[in-house]
Parts: sequence; structure tokens; C-alpha cells
Amino acid sequence: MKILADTVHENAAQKTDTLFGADELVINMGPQHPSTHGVLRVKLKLDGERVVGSECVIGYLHRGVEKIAENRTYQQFAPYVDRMDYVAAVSNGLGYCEAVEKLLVAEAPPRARVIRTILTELQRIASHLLWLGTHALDIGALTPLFYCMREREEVLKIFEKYCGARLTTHAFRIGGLQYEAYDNLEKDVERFCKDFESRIQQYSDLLTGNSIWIGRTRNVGLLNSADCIALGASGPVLRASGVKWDLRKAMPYAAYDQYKFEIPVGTRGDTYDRYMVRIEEMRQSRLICLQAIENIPAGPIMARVGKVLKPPPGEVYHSIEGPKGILGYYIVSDGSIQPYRVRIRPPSFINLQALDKMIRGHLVTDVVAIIGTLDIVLGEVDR
Amino acid sequence: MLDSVIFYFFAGIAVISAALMITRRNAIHSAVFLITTLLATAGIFLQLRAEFLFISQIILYVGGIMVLFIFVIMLVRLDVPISQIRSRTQKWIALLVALAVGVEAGVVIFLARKAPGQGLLIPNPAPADKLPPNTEELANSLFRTYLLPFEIASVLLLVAMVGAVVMAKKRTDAP
Amino acid sequence: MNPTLHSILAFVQTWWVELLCAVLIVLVVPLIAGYIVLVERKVMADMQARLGPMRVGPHGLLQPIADALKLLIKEDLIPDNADQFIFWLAPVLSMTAALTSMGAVAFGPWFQVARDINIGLLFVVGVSALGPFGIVLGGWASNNHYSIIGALRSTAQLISYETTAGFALVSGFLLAGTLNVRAIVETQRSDHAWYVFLAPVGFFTYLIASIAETNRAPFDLPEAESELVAGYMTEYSGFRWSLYFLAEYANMIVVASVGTTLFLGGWLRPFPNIHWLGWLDAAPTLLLAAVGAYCVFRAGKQPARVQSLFMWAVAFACFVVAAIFALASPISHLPLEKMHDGLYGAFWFLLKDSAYIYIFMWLRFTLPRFRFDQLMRLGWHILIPLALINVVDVGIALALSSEFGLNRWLAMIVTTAATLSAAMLLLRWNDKYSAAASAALLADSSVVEDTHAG
Amino acid sequence: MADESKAPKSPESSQPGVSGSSPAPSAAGAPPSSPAKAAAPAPVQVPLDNDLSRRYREHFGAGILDALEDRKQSILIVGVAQLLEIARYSRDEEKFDLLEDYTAVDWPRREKRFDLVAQLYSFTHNTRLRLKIPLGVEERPSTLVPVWPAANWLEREIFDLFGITFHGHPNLKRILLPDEWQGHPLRKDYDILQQDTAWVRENLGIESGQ
Repeated sequence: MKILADTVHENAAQKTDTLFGADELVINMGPQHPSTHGVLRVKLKLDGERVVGSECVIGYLHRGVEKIAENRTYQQFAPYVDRMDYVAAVSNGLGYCEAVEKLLVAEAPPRARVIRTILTELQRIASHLLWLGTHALDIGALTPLFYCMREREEVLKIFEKYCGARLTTHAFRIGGLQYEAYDNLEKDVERFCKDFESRIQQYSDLLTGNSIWIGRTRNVGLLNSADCIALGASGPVLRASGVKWDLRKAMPYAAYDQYKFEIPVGTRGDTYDRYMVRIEEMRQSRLICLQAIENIPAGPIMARVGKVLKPPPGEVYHSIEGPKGILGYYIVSDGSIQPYRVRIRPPSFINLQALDKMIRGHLVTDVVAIIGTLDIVLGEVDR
Repeated sequence: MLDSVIFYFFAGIAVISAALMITRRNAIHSAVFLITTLLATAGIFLQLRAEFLFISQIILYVGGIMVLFIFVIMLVRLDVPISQIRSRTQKWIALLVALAVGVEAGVVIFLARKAPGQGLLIPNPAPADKLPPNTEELANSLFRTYLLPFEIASVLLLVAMVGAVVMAKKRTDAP
Repeated sequence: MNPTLHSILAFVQTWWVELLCAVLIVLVVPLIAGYIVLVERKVMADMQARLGPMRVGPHGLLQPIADALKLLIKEDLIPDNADQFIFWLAPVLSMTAALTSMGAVAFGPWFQVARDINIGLLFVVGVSALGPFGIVLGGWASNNHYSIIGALRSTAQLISYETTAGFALVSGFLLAGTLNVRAIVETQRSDHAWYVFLAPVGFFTYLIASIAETNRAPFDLPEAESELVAGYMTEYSGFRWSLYFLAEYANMIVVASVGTTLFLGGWLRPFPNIHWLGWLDAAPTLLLAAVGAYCVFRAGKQPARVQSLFMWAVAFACFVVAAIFALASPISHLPLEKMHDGLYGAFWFLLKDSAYIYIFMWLRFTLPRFRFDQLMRLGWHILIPLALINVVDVGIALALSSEFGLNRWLAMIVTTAATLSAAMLLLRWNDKYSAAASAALLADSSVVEDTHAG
Repeated sequence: MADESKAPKSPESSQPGVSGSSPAPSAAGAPPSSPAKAAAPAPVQVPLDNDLSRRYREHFGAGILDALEDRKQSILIVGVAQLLEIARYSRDEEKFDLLEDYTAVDWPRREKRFDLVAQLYSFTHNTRLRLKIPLGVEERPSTLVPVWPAANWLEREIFDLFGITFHGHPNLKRILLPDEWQGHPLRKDYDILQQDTAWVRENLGIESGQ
């Protein structure tokens, strides 16, 4: 790795006469660092091993997704959103499709909405699993990653059976679904959910009560609820700080108003709470899936929106509770077949803003844990 | 015969690396050569069947003190203060000290020649593998014969250690 | 005849067994280390619900050789701003320390280089204490911030945990009354107990300290890949890197051997004094024969001819060694019987060593990594006081049994209980302290925050 | 869909423009690619006249240029001069404590070229509000960072992609693109194939393929 920054001698003038100069060290983490989850680059200003300041350098993965949107039709742009948060492509697609549906003043049929809910919740589980594995790996536990990958594989198999793709699925269409649910979707989901309960217990056995794990995560990366809201942090980060708020409950979309589930909240807003919140969210997602497969309404899967989408001029903002936080789409239509402006509110990008506040005063080691606990995906941060 | 080969081997290493140690500019290099000197000395101890001395040389001097030396050299920025410490008279003082040490060594060797068997070069050494194991002997002399001086020395070290801790503590609290 | 040559010949004549052992150590340890890596990967794979290396040779048996070849032919990089001399020296130092310290380790009653060295285990511990130089110098010479942080962490960690390990060993030495490796093992035979039962606290503190000393998880901070990329090894590649790697595994063997010798009865078979348990000595023969039989069974199912041939070869080797073991057993009444002690001792020793190393692996795949301050706190606030208390308690127990004629076991149980209660107190105190420390940290961080607003 | 239901299909208020009758936004006329025949099938935009908008109007009078409802989502069109006060009021009095998003839209043919768009959310009332701030090219809106620290990176992104400079921002520099990049890609006059070829040549050592 190339160290770009060098030792900073801020007070060089005063310090030259002493043998033990208290220099601040600037260390560069990333963009090629094993635990910056892609190409995040953080410049850390250190006093010894303690962080006294930081600066995120992002944009290494910037592809101009929002610019691309202005040059594609509404349908053509849908696959692009999968490439933002590529570990939660289904959720991205849901947000976009629902936003365009709102813009069209249309609504997906009930059957489509239920299937969307199932797939999105599975995607949430998959996303959280990947987070858990990599987060544990960051903290030095090797094994949970492979267990998480094992279960994520099951989810991806269901996606593959449903739409043929595993990662960037493009599972939904504007107005509903393109594909009817395959014959054994309910059975597959049910089997997965049945196994999954004991599997979550396995992760908990490895980590939850482990005193090293607690030592590494308790009181690390504290973020209280006021700071969370001020910094716009959302999703599990917000809930771990004690705000019992979830868009699925607050402003239900898809079919979430039909299902019972709890919003897990933390108390202190530290890394351990965020871990517990996400673990519990996986349990709740499992419950939602189980409820949803009980009763998938019959009927069409596609609303009549037409082949060529020309939404009436105007604008709409629609946001969903993505696995990482509020995933919002602000779409301006000028009445043509291409969106005039698509703005994506990326949860990772805005959660990442809180990093500086969270790592101050902690050790370099904790920076890794805190980057992990924010659950960022650089594809979404940089878009 | 083999004994003297081994002795000259270790002695040569010790002398050469000692010379290199004082001539190196880079403090870390100096430290590495000091380690080599200490190891070579330890080798001579081993050859004399002073096993305990050999291993305490390695554990204490090489494994303990020198690691801390290197630690300090790495942490402290030596390039800045060295230019300030260095003075014009240093060379002459060093020369004087070296001369004194040289004369002293010469006198010792000269005297040793006069009294065979008492000095450094023993013409007819006792066979090395016939010496009694000396770890127990060392323990006996330390904990029986010289118990009081040994304990006084430990108390002294303890005082030094506590003092160091207290001083270090002050440093961190001050700012 | 030339007197120099003559004396050298005489030297070789006298010490040929030791010289052979030394050569064997240098030649075989890298290979063994390579296979420990393979075993580690297999164990890891098993614990993580996957297969591990399967491609190079049957069940990946040739993987270490392939890895070694790959490392040897890799480009040898030295960074521009690195200190060439130290950069070259550091891995060599690490490896030298590890191999030299093996000199005094007795792998069975026969296989030992420094046979009658009086200081025995102290030599092993002392020489392996040179290992940190390789790490700290390598980290410094790389001229890389990650490397130097890794090196500093490593040094601090090794110094702290060597102290613990030293004290833990002292409790064993007190029981044995000697430092000589053979004498330690033989006293365990005459004491009718492995010292792990007499000084359990000593053993467990040594176990923890030895994991920390070899930089293994959960104490692998010097090379924590998620924080420091690869710590002090970041700039190393190819052969130099593999030297570090070998040194790490050789060190594992060394600390495991020390633990085995002092606490697990060395090369003694379990219950060496109970004669009707003599059938335990059939274990090596049966084990090897079973492995050989399995290889024969699998040989036919290998996908490629080379692989099945290799399997046959492994099976053959297993059978030959099993036969040697069988012939060397006292029942056979053959001249090979003379080798009985050496062979069977080596088997039991290596078996215990493997179990010890297996614990290393098990912990590595189960536990997350400590943070540096937590590691230091564990070392200085818990383990060192605990090891010290343990030394005192073992001394008291010995005094009780020798001066007052108290039953040795009773004395040990009493003092161990005392040590354990002291450990509980230490833990509780540490919890309080760490809570206070983290509170102070957070209070501090808010101050920092204010000064760096914006 | 709690916050909004399907828009009513009533025929009133069918102007195709982006906003209602307020002077500033409507001055833009139709966006460039809007064909004349794009007659809106559904009336999706109606003037907003509820307690919320009335309170805002009361407080800021001319500072609130217009209030709209588009697909049941409330929009306040706000003058740039009073932006900071309105933001403070929104956060403290109306409890819009979360700045969910902050972005811009480019209308090159309009007199006031940009719209700044802030999505606000109130945890207390579970409601959303969108503030739109029409903005001329030369105008420098004041930063919202003192009100919502979340605006920090969002404003940097707007600066990066639209070239709008915020007055009083603590660290206004490019965030997604390299610091030396020329041009602001989300402006409509920045072509999709366009890029800073000089930068690419200099820093990546390749000739741009476009």
C-alpha cells in the first residue's frame, strides 16, 4: 500500500528542541485497504493510535448514475439502480419502481406487492448477512463470514429461481412484476425461514455473549439519537440509538401494512447495539416472510401502465426502508419518456457522514469496527 | 584446537560488530550491531560452560534491553536532537577515553602475560565439558552467600521502576 | 594428520547424533510448517462448513509444496525507501531464532540437539525471545506506517506476554526442580502426574501467553489484516515473506513443545507408570495402519491417475512407519526394540504437540480479535499478576508438602483454589477499571471533538 | 401508502408546467425536451392550502413564493433570501428535524436556473415537506449545515455536480469527482459523453475513449 500522507509536524517550531516530540501522524486508510469495504479512503489524523480527526475521500466508484438516468427511459434506467447498492439490488429496485409508479399515479396490484415484499425482505436478510460476516471479519472473527455466506447463498438461490439473476436482479418492473412467482416459491421461502431461525442462533452463539466481541463493540462508535437525526443517519444506525422508527411502519409501502413485526431498538447507540438491532431485524424479516407466504393474493401481477411510460409533468419523492437506511428517490418528470432528473438519496452516503463523529477519540482498530458497523456499500456512496 | 577456533570466531564477531556499532550513522544499524556484539559475547559465555550467564545475557540484554532500545529509537525522532547534542570537543574527549581504555587493556594483557593462568589467554584450559553445571552454583551463591546484596539490588531496581512509572504518569497527565 | 581436521573429525564422531538432529530440524521444520498450514486450512474449512484445499493432490495434500514453489518463484521486492540491509536481515533473524530455539527441545527422548544443556527450557524461551527483533526490525525497515505500527504493537505484546509465559514456566520449574528437559520429563514420571494437574493455572496462563507470543488469533494484532493490512509483513513478498511465515509456524511448534514438555508430560505416554495400560502403546501402529487403510480405500476413487498413485504412496509410507513401530515394540523381541523409547516417545510427544497446536487453531477460528488496549490490559492487569500469584502459591504448596509433610495433591488443590479466587478478584477489578477507562476515553473524545469542530 | 393515496382524477388545474402560477418557477417555461403534445392525463398538481402552508405564509410572507401539492406531497417554494430562517423555523417550530435529502435540479432555460430541493421529515408528525428554492446562477444560498449537519456532504455534492456554491459551508469542495475536475456533470449543458479529458490524460495516463 502506498502511504500518501506523511508525518505532520504541526508544531515543528516548538517541538524541535524536545526529544519526545508529540507529533500527529496522518495515516491513510484505503482506497485499497482490506476493511474499507471497497474503495473508501479515510485519512486519519492520529495521536499515537488514537484518532483525533478524519476525512473521507470518496468518489472512486462514481459512475454518474443520476446523469445516466436523464438519458434513459424510465424502464431502461431500472437496471441501473441495482448497481448502486449491489448487495441489496432488490430493495433498490423496489424503491425506484414504486417511485415511478407514484409519478405515474399508478399502483402495483396486490399480488405483485406481496411478492415484492417477500423478495425485499429476503434481500434485507441477505444484505444484513453480508454485513454481519464482513463486520465480524473486520473484528477478527473469521468463521461467521462463512456461515453468513452459506445462508445468503440460499437467498440468492431463491432470487435466481425467481428471475434468473443473483446479485443485480432487476426483479421488479414499473407497475408490478414481469415474472409470475415460480411454483415452489412459498415452499423455498418457508424452508429457508425454518432453517434460518437456528442459523441466527448460531451467529449469536459465536458472537453475542463473547466477551471479546462485547469488548470490541460496547461503547465503540457511540452516536446518540439527536446526533443521528442531525446527521441524517437512518436505518439500523438510527434505531440502535433508540429511535423506534421504521419507514415500513411510519409510511408503509408495498404490502408492509398487512404484516405484524417489531422494530428493534438499541439503547446506547454503540456498535454492539447496531449489531443486536440488525440481528433482530433479520428475525423480524423472517417473520414478515413467513406471514407473507401464508397468503399471497391471486390476481394480476402487472398494473396497466402501458408500454411507453410518460408520467405527467411534476415530481415525486418516494423513500423506502432499505437494509441500510432510508433509500429515497426524487424524480422530476417533464412529461417525456425520459426522467428530467432522478435524485437518489443513498443511505450509505449519508450514514457515512457520521463516521467522523463516531471515530473521534477511538483507536485505529476501532475505526475498522465503526466503518463495518455503518454498513456502507461504496457503489451506493459514490453512485 | 576447535575451542580456540570457536573462541576467535565469536571474539572476532564481537570486536568487528562493536567497531561497526560505533561507526554507523543510522541508530538502528548501530543497535543491530550492538545486538550482534552481545550475542557473540553470549557465545563465548556458552563456550565457557557458563550456560546461565549465556542465557541471561540473551534474555536480559538482547531480548529485553535491546528490544526496548530499538523501540525507543523508532519512537523518538533522533535526527533532530543529534545535531544539537553534537559538540566540537566531543571528538577529542572520545579520543581521550579511547586512549585510556586502550592503555588499560594493554596493561592488563601485559600483566596477564607475566602471570600465566590468571589472565585472559589461558595456555592450558581445563576441558570445557568437565566443568560442573553452574546454574545451581549460581543460585547458591546468589541466594545463600550474597543474599543481602542481591536483595538490596532488587530493592534498588524496584525503586527505579516505581520512579520511572511515576515520572511517566506525570508526563501524560500534564497536557 | 592435520590437527584441525583431526579435531573436527573427532567432534563429528562424538556429536554425530546431535548434528543429524540439527540438520533434520533445518530440513524438516519448513516442510512440517507447510503441512501445519495445510492442516490449519483443513481444520478451518471443517469449522466453516466447507472443504478447504482440494485441488493440488488428493485432499490438497500437495498444496504446501505448490505454495512453497509459488513463493520461491515470486519476484523479490524491496521497496525503494526501505533500509536494504535491515530489510534483508529481519526475516532471517526471525527464522534463525525460531530454528535455534528448537535446538534444546526434545522431540522424544532421542531427538534433541543440545542434549545435556543444563539450562534446557530456559534456552528455548531465551532464544525464541530473539524473534521480536525480526518483527520490529522488519517493520521499521519497510518504511511504511502500517508496518511500523504492527512492529510496535508486536514488540509491546511480546515483551508483556513473555513475562507472563516466564512466570507460568517458573511454576512448572518449581515443581520439576530443574531446567533440564529430560530431567523435567522424568520427574513427571516419578511424580506420577503431569504438571498440568499440579499447576493448572500455570498451564493455562502459559497457554494464553504462548498464543500471544506467537501472534496468533485472538492476539494477532501485529498482523491484523483488517486493520494493518498485514502489519510488519506488509511490504514483504515471496521468499522473505515465507521466512516470516515459517518462523511463525516454527514458533508455534516451539511454544507447543515447551508447554508439552513442562506441563503435559513430554514424551511420556498417558499413565506411564500403570503397566496394564501398556496397550496404549499400540496406538501409533494402529493409527498409522488406519490412515494407510483409508488411503488405500480412497486411492481407487481419485479422479486422476497421479492422484491415486500419490494416495498409494501415502498409504505405503503409512504402512512402513506402522511396521517400524510394530517391530520396535517390546513384544517383537527384535533388535529394533532398542528404538522403542525414541520412536514411541516421539509419537506421544508429537501427538501432544498437535493437540496443543490444534487448540491454537480452534481458538483462531472461534474468537474475534482483541483491541490493543484490551490486550495490554489482559496481559498486565490479569495474566501477569495471576502468574505471579500462581508462582507464590505453587511455592507455598511445595513448602507445605516438603516441610510440613502435607499431601502434595491436597496442597496443590488448596493453593490452586486460592489462585483462582485471586483471579476472580482480578477480573472484577479489571471490569471496574475498564469501565472507568472507557468512560474517561469518551469524556476525552468529546473534548477532542470540540477542538476539531467542522 | 399512508402519506398519500392515489391522486384524484379531477380535471381542474391541468397546466403542464412544473409549478403553479408563482412568478419565479413558472418563468422557466417548458423544459427543453418536453414535447408540446405531452398533455397531462391526470391533474397531479394542485395549490396547497392547509394549516402548514398558512403558518409558513404567516411567518415569512413574501419569503414563501408558492405552496403546491404534487401527487399529495407538500411542496413549499421558498425564496433564497430567507432560506436559513425558514430552515430554522422548520426544524424548531414545525419539528422537521430530519433533512432527508438535499439536491438540485437544473432548468437551463429558466430565468432562475436552479431549484434547490430539500426533503424534510418530521418524526413528531410523521409528515414530509419539500422545500424548493429557485436560484439564479450567480446567487449563493446560505448553507444549511448549522441547522441540519446532514447538509454538509449533500451541499458538497450539489456543489460538485451542479456548481452551486453555498455561503458559509465549512468545507465546500468536490466530493464525488476529483478536486481538479472541470465542469459540473449534472447541469443540463454537460453532455453525457463529456468528460474532463485533460484531467483523464494527466492523472490516468490514457487518452479518453470518447
